Amino acid sequence: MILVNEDTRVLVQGITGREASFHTRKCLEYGTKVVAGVTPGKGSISWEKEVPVFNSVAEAKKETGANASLIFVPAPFAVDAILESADAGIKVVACITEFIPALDELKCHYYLSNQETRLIGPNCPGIISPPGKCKMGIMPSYIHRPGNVGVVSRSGTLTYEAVTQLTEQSLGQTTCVGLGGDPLPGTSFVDILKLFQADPETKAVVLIGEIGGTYEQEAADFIQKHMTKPVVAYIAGSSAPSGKRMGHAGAIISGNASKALNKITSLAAAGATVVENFGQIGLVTKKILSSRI
Amino acid sequence: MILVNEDTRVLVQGITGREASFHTRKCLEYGTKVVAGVTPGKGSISWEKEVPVFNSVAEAKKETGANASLIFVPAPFAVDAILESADAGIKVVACITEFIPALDELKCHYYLSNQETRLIGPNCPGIISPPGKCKMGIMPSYIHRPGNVGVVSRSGTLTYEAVTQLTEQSLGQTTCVGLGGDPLPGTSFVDILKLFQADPETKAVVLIGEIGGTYEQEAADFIQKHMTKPVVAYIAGSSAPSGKRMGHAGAIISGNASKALNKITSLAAAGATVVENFGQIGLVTKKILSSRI
Amino acid sequence: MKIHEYQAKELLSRYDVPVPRGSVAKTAREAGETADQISQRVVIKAQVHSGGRGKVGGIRIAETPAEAEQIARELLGTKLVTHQTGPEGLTINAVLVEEAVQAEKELYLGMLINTSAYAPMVIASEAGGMEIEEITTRNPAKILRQHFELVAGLLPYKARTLAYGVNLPTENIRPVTQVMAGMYRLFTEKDCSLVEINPLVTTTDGRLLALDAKINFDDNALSHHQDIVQLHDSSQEDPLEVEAGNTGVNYVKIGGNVGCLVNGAGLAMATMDMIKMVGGEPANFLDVGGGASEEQVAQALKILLADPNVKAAWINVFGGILRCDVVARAVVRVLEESKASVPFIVRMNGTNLQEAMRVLEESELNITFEADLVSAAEKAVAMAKLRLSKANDTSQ
Amino acid sequence: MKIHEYQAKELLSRYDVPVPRGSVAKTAREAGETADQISQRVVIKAQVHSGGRGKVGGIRIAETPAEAEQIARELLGTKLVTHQTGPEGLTINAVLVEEAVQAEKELYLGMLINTSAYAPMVIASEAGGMEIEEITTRNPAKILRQHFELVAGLLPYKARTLAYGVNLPTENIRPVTQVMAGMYRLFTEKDCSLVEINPLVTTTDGRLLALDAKINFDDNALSHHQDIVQLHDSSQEDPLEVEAGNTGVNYVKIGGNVGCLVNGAGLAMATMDMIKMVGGEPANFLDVGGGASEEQVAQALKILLADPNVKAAWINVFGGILRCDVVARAVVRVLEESKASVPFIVRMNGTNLQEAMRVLEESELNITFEADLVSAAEKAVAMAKLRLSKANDTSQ
Repeated sequence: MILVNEDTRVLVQGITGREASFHTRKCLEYGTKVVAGVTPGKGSISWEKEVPVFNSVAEAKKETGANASLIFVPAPFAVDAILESADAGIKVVACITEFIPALDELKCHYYLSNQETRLIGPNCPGIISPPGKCKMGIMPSYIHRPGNVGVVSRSGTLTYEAVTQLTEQSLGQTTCVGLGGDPLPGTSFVDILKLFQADPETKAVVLIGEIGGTYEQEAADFIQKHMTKPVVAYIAGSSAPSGKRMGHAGAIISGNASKALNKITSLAAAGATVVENFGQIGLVTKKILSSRI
Repeated sequence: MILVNEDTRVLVQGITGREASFHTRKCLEYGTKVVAGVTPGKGSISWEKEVPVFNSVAEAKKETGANASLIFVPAPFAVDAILESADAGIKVVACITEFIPALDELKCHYYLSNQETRLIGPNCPGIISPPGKCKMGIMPSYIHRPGNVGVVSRSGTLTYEAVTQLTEQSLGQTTCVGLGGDPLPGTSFVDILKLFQADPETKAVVLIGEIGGTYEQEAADFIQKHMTKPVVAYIAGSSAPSGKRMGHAGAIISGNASKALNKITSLAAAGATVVENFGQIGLVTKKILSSRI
Repeated sequence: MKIHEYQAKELLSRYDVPVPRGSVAKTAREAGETADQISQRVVIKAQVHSGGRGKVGGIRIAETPAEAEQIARELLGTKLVTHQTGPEGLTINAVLVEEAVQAEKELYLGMLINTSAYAPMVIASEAGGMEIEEITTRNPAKILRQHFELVAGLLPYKARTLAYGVNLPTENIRPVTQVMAGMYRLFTEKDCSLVEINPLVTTTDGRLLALDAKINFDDNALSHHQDIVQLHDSSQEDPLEVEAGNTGVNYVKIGGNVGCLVNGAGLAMATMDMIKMVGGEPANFLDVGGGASEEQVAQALKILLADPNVKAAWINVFGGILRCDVVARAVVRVLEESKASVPFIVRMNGTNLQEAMRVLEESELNITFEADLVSAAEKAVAMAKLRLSKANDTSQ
Repeated sequence: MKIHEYQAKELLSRYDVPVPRGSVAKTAREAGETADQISQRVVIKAQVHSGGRGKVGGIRIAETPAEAEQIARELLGTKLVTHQTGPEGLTINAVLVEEAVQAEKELYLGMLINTSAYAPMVIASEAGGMEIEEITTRNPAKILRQHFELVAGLLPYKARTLAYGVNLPTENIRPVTQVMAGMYRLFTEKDCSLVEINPLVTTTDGRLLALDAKINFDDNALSHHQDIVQLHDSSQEDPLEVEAGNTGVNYVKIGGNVGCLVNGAGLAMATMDMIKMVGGEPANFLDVGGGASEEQVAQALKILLADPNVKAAWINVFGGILRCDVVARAVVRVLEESKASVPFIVRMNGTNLQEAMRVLEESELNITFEADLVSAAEKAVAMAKLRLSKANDTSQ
């Protein structure tokens, strides 16, 4: 497991919102220790008579020992929420919020560059560690099972598909991390690959990339130099035309490096097993793990 | 000697200006290795047929091996000049320019906080190491002589007076550093005290502070915890009224900590010898050094 | 969001970037009058959201006001087809009438965020006038880059470094650094995703002018910039894409004949890839998003079916927050209402799958259900091919 | 640079900080008319560059427009002497006429650069209404601080932390964070050195209002802000200090009787300190700067001598860039022209000392030369005392 586990004590920023409430309930049902909520102006109430709500992260942390934060606040307030958690010393922050302007994300990145906080997202499904019964995100719980495969991805539903395939092959997961679809993600493939490589429970990694940016090339470089564990990769967007944004702000072909083929070539050259047929990603991972035993 | 010595190869930014030309001549006369000048638009000419001029610091560094910069450019361009040198990998920069807005200095400070470059000033007389025949500033040359006293000060002429007194007492100097009179100096007393403490040639330090800010209190804290060498200190502005700016933007009493008495008390408590009569600073330093031999 | 060249120039001009004298005209008469005011040779430039206009007759020179009026008349109301527009082309609703200038040197200047470096970046090249991709391919050494950050901004020395790097004469160094300073202020104040001046020219009479300009804006920041939203011209976009945007779903027309409706951008791309992998051509990218309502899914489906090229449709949904039964109900509703005859393949997984199956089965519509991803793709492609050959048979 | 309260409020108001209804009046009649428009109890506030106005009758309540006019008539044109102005006081050339509000809670809000932390800082306290030094002394626990930096700006959560910290009711949290956001934009856009709202009040009718405000600007940045320079009111400064500013030298009147003229701010302070150390009272701080011309030194000397309190003058110069002979020539010229009778002590060192000595000796003026710092200070003080006692003798 990486980043979150059975000792993770989650606070939910914006807990009193509709979407946040729904997912807080799901996280609790999964077994996550949701210990606090933060909604400025609502400090003193209790969320559904179960989770205490505070006006500030600092207060929430002090009173409940929260050490991770799940953020649902609207885009105009999201960077403030992230930095509030960082300044309060929260070490893992998953920001679900989408539609944050790129310049705001850039400011956020500069601010965090001198801090220890790991930001997952924004515009991501979050992070889940099935062996630790810790879900800090919006992914459907039931598809996951504890196991030895690490999953890292820029896409939400594509991850759910991949996890479903893994679980169907009786391959459980250590941790699944959604990096999010924005062009300036808080956490990169390389950040997560490092952690999976160092995590003794993780035996193989499934990496799901897409067109846009050069994140997968950087991942390839890291895999070549530092990964001893097998990596099974899929890159979405081989059929996407240039210059059109495919949903995610980050998924846009703006040069050769951002094309799927370039990424596939880099990953394959680095020793990753790149799957062309996405429907096979579970099966391929199974075969690779079997051949290693 | 600290920061500059016989291996220092100085470039002068804004060398073609009137004041810069005058002081470049003086620096050369002192023995300083002035190897390059930078004035955008005048790259290709040669300053007084002696020093090659370049359009950029990067070019000047590449062509001449310059490793320190003396800046004379006007206030609106000074921060750009400082950061150009820092980005080019120049490790010591002395900025003589005065009247730089505080917010610009703040931006400069943030930018430099991730870099190795040591900025002396701005609004300062510069730095001189008599044993290394390296003068990078506007101080009168003839008052200095090589020796074992380090001098660090927020004021220009007051330093010249102090150095004159030292020289009259046959006490030469290792290095004299003018921190400048601005409220956000690039280098603090503590930065320089650290270097003097580590410098084997320096046997005693003369510290000249003034009202405003808490730089001298921070120096006192460092002296108490880390200095084994004797420090002779003088604080200017005992007679200054509150709320009035005494010339330097940094020299203004805005609270108890910024008062001379508070600084004097802190330094004395930290073990520095605080001189009340400025006319005695040379004599007192002489006595202290004699008692140590 | 994209804007027209004339709008980009007006914006740049407000940020002290010099542009040629000229004015936008929406009628031929206006164009003639503008040319008369400028009183010299003018350039008539078709205002469409596309590059490559010159090669297809969208940029023309007029020697006299009468000629300017004539050219504008020929252009206005017609469609311009460039290598970027697709075969439908884009309607010319306005032309920019500008003084014709004698360029000496043509530069490229671009500003965008380099996502790999997490920093804004200025790109400069002395090989201006062609597209940046072309410069990159043909002469990568001619491309200079400087990163900057948001505290110190675009430092003047970095601007100068670029100016010297593109071998500008000394008298143009300061003007071009001022152009970059203006671009930087525009970029940060208006949340641009791209500010491009191509070419920036030096003229024989000693001026520096932005001869063509392109500005794109960060869609996520538009809510802070009502003045920019005003510049939006939906006539330059595919009507189905515009409708999709209003509905709150992501739709991009691709051109093939297998339509697809998916939840999630990654899965939507993977769906297109699969169609292609098994030998088909995807008609579109369509992501209804994570939290779509039945109404939104129904609207999205209507948009999908409005594309006449679509010969088969594949619904590919992983039910999470969006429940499978919601999608099923939307499908049934739209098919029953529209009497659409294209074959439907549904592949679903996740939340409320059973209920969705029941809804589809009870509908008695001709819907093929397929659990496996690849099989679903194959069926969709086969059905589209079959329908296409039938249509061809009928038409013969 | 300082500005008046009414100017500060106008500026704050442009940055969305709410202020009481009111208007500045420069005549009694205007004041009455404004009170009439506001049509309720009003406060008449003397506009001088000083705090502590209330304690000395500079802030008064008027129940009727007639009373407002009467109070304004009493104030305008007179001098207000506060604990900050010195015994001369400052002339009241304008009054601010404002609605009288019922304050419930009085807060202190201040923004400045914390030089120790190299960061801008907001200070908040619920002990508003008294000066910050007083709060610091009497109740330091009531002072809250938040630093911020220039990339992210003043983060809303930090503003909220302060708002909760000063125990504001929930409905005032958002308004007060908006006040801080406005202060921040003003602070950074206009290069302020201080933005202070004291008190910021909540009123019985539920409003949040800046009841008094003080804004200082960074003199080094004024060249970028012509709009701010326009607000400068030299009637609020010592005429000699204004003249010194125009001449380009730093002069601050202190109040004693030993004048001094020095080059360098540090040496000028040390000179004052020495005068004090040997039992005298410095009349002024005067730094002619490093590169002064003979003309500037002469002007500075005239300013020094224009202070009637000065009974002896000490010229203390370390010649570097400023050569000693230049100073000597200026001294001789001024003394010969002005026939000033105050005794002069000259202490010089450095560049061209010999030439300076020659100039002074040849002048045949009554100038005392002294090489040692302490001796020079002692002589200056002794001469001032002698002259003072003589003057007293004469007047008796």
